[in-house]
Amino acid sequence: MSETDPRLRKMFEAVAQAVIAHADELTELDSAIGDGDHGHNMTRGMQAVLGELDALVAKPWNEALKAAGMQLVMKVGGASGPLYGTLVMTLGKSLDTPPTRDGLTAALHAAIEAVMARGKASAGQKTMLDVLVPVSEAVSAGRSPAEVAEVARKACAATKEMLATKGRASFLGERSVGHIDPGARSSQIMIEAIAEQLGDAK
Amino acid sequence: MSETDPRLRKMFEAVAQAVIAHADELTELDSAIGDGDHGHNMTRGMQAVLGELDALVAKPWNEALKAAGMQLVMKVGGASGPLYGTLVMTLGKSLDTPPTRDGLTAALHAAIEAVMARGKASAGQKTMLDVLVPVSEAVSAGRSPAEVAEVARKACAATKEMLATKGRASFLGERSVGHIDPGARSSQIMIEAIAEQLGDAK
Amino acid sequence: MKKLINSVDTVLADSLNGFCRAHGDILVAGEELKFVRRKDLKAGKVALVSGGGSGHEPLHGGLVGHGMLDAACPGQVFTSPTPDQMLAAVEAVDTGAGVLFIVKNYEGDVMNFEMAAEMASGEVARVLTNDDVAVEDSLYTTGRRGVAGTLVVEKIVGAAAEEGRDLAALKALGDKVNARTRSMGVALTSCTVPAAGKPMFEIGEDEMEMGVGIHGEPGRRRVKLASADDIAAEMIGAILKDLGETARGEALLFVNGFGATPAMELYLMYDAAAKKAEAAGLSIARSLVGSYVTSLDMAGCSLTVTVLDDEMKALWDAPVHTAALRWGM
Amino acid sequence: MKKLINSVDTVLADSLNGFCRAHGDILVAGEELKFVRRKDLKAGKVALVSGGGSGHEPLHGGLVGHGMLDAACPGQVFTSPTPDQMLAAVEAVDTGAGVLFIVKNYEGDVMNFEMAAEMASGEVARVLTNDDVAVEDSLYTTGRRGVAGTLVVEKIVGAAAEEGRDLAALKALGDKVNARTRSMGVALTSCTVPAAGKPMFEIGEDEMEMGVGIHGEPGRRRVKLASADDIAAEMIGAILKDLGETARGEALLFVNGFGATPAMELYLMYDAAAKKAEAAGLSIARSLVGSYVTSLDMAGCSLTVTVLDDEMKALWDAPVHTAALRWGM
Ligand SMILES: Nc1ncnc2c1ncn2[C@@H]1O[C@H](COP(=O)(O)OP(=O)(O)O)[C@@H](O)[C@H]1O
Ligand SMILES: Nc1ncnc2c1ncn2[C@@H]1O[C@H](COP(=O)(O)OP(=O)(O)O)[C@@H](O)[C@H]1O
Ligand SMILES: [Mg+2]
Ligand SMILES: [Mg+2]
Ligand SMILES: [Mg+2]
Ligand SMILES: [Mg+2]
Repeated sequence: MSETDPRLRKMFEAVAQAVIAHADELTELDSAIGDGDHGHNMTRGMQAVLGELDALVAKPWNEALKAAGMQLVMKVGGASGPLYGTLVMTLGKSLDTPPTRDGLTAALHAAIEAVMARGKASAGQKTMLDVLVPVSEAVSAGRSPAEVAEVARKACAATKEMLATKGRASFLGERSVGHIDPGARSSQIMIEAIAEQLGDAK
Repeated sequence: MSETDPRLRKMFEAVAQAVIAHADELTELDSAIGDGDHGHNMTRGMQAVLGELDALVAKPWNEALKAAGMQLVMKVGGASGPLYGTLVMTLGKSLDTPPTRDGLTAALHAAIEAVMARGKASAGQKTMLDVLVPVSEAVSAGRSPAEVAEVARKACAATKEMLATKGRASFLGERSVGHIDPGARSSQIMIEAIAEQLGDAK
Repeated sequence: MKKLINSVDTVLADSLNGFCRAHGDILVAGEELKFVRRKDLKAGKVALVSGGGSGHEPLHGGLVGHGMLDAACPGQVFTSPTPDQMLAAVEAVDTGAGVLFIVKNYEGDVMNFEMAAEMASGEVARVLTNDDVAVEDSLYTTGRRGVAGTLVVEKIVGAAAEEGRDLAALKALGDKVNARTRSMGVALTSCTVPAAGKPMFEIGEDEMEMGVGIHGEPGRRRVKLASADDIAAEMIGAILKDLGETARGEALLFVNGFGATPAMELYLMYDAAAKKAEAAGLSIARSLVGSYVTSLDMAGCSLTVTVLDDEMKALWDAPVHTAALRWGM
Repeated sequence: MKKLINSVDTVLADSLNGFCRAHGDILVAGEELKFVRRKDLKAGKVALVSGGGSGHEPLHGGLVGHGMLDAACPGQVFTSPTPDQMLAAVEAVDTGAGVLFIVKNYEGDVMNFEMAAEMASGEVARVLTNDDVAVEDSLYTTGRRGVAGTLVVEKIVGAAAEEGRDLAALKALGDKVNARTRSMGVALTSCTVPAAGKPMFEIGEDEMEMGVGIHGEPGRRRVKLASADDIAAEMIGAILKDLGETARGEALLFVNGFGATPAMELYLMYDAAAKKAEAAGLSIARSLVGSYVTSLDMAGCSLTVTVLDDEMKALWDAPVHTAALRWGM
């Protein structure tokens, strides 16, 4: 199979490997304020993407992302499956191909809107959105990949002191405070992997 | 209520209190090679006897023993209930009143025969009989209360190295070796209490 | 971790295979174990489909059969099933009268069932269960969890579906049963997800977690172990308070074990809970005691009260034949 | 000790009260909770009475009702009931056709039931169950224990009693079912008797006890924790070896949880065990999976195989309505 863009394979591999490498940490975080499956869920999804990698990278960027998003929906399960699936599918639907910086900004915006609609949530509720929203803003503002990664790192750390009002952690009330949100951390890990790829590509 | 013989109350009290004082040890022994209830079973029976004490000691020796034996049958449960109940009831049935040394010898013999028949067991199988049988022989041989108590002590200790072929401990096969039999120990405790009473009475 | 398993990767498949094998008279497994469905479907009947993370057995697979569910989709342990599972189940059991999803209120379950409903071609409605009073029901949060009360919804709606009621009527009935049902749980120990290999939380010998859900998540409060009577008083108190004016007349009292608590303790809790509920003026007309909505090997239990009316009582009594609940046939 | 109780002294009474309260439609408690009996007796039917130490719930009280027992006598935890309990039960349920005692082979149970039989005025016969192959059956020992197979005996004999068979015929049938039934158990943890307050034995995180009974007594061997497949292979192997020539044709496979093992693991064990039994040539015609003959809060399970004939199969299928087993009505 021919590859439409060699960067695509590298990107998918980098993201999947980063998530899988941090699976135990994600599960640990989810055990503290959730049900302890986030690492397993994400690993299942990333392995599905890796398993289909040859077929995915034969597609153009937007089709590849749509297909990868559908893989996440069908394999991850839990709350993060529909959310990350929706994120990636919408990215695919909205992205021009080959991607441009402006196109990416708009697509990211659309994708995060879709995640908010799917999960009926917004930033400030101690979820992945607390990383995704500032990241999207940083991208809109024209920040460099390294700067965006730094924004994600800070945003993730900031979820620690937040009170959860969405997701399983919300069932804990006050007891949710003092722990980093697992979905915020998985988002940050993915952003960081992407930023590194983009940085290298520069 | 008038008491037919003041020794009767003392005897019942001494035996019951001795057993109750050793309940934890009996349960401990039964946990190792049985089901961990011997101390509770015996305590339940002894408390029933103490609860009926005024009525019991108003009867002559033989009737009192028969009634106490029935209390044990109806309150102890497990294997030890029917066995000790049979022992004491048969003692009552066989004893002349007031008791004589010869009468006691014969009654003890009859009572132990009844226990063997009820439990289809004999000495050498790691049960209470390994204390009761040598005690009966020592009584027949005219030994003093202190000597009989010493026989009981040794006989009880000797059950440690025996292989159980009766009672729950037999389910353990070789693993029953190395532990004192709980029923042997409760028998010894009762014999010792009786011997002390008889010694004091001398 | 001490479990009777072959390997952590095959727990779910091995267990589902055993389940379908043991109940092959009434159940069949869907392709790739995406769902479990009734062997005999009834044409023209609205199909009831539920599902959720595994680890709550016998819920939901054990509630598939005549008088209850048509299919159940088992997710990974404590993880919502994925939309392809629900789609495959709908495909297999929809005989044309539409499908009612019965979904426990967790964002994962809600979103996955929602995506399946969006993708399904036939008519689909949904009942969302949220009986857990341990979670404050606020406009600003996810709302209450669906826990053991889900079984009551499935039983009563299942009986009505068997009678031939239509999709809208069944949805309305499900919503009504849910509105009259409240639960609360207490855990004495944590549970161990096979893939994690260790308990989800540490807890002292003299402590308990009050207000737990069914996913090994911590409860609302960590408190000292109390007597059964005191635990029942707190839980029944919270349930009745939340039911408010609804809490009158006849009720179903359901004592549900979390997996590692034996019948002896569950019946003891039933005694304590029934006394409290009756002292508060309810008349316990129906009861259910057993481990039906579990949390793997967690020790503890939940109490569920459903305030009955005559219709609900008759539907509860209607014949049912599933792996876990069976009467009248 | 973490249990849902009020105090160690009231565990049994509190639990029995809850049990009788929850199943008041079919059961009544005898005076001083000496026994639990069917609400509706059937004149002219031989009465079936069983009992034993408590801590094995739902055995035996949960097996009282139409098609099974007429009464059950609960002893203290793991302690045989006393003869006055059996006498009171016989008094309450003997309608003139005689009484069949179903007794698990433990010296305590045997002797207490024996004394009751000697004291009873009516006709009494006895079936002794001894299905546990973990114990060597030798002329020089107490013989094998009666464990989970007792449920199978009670179900099949109970159905025959309902048909109106006489005492001698029922005793013969019970002996036959027992002779065609074998069990073996494995424990992953110990259990805690409430009055003792601590586990009966210590066991490592990577160990199990092979060949345990249902009283928290140690098994025959302490071994390393093995896979479900290997455990099932050892247990089914021992059972089939002991059944010898009898092990052919159709069989009932019963996977019984000891109290703290959830359905997920029991079904997984069922899968493993059924495969082994079928590979050995048996055809699994009936199955039962659940915690029916427990050992308080012990984790682990037993496997029971009963080789069926047509009569036994029909009696197994006959209607039953008890707290724990119910079908056909
Ligand atoms: N409504 C929501 N909107 C956005 N993110 C959410 C929402 N609900 C949950 N999440 C995210 O999903 C993460 C949990 O994912 P995961 O553990 O895989 O699913 P589950 O909670 O179903 O077990 C949370 O840490 C949070 O970041
Ligand atoms: N057949 C028997 N003959 C004599 N003594 C026996 C017999 N079976 C058991 N015992 C005695 O009973 C003791 C156990 O009593 P207990 O623990 O109260 O009853 P159970 O074994 O029913 O739990 C044993 O230690 C043993 O000494
Ligand atoms: Mg999670
Ligand atoms: Mg004992
Ligand atoms: Mg989850
Ligand atoms: Mg005992």
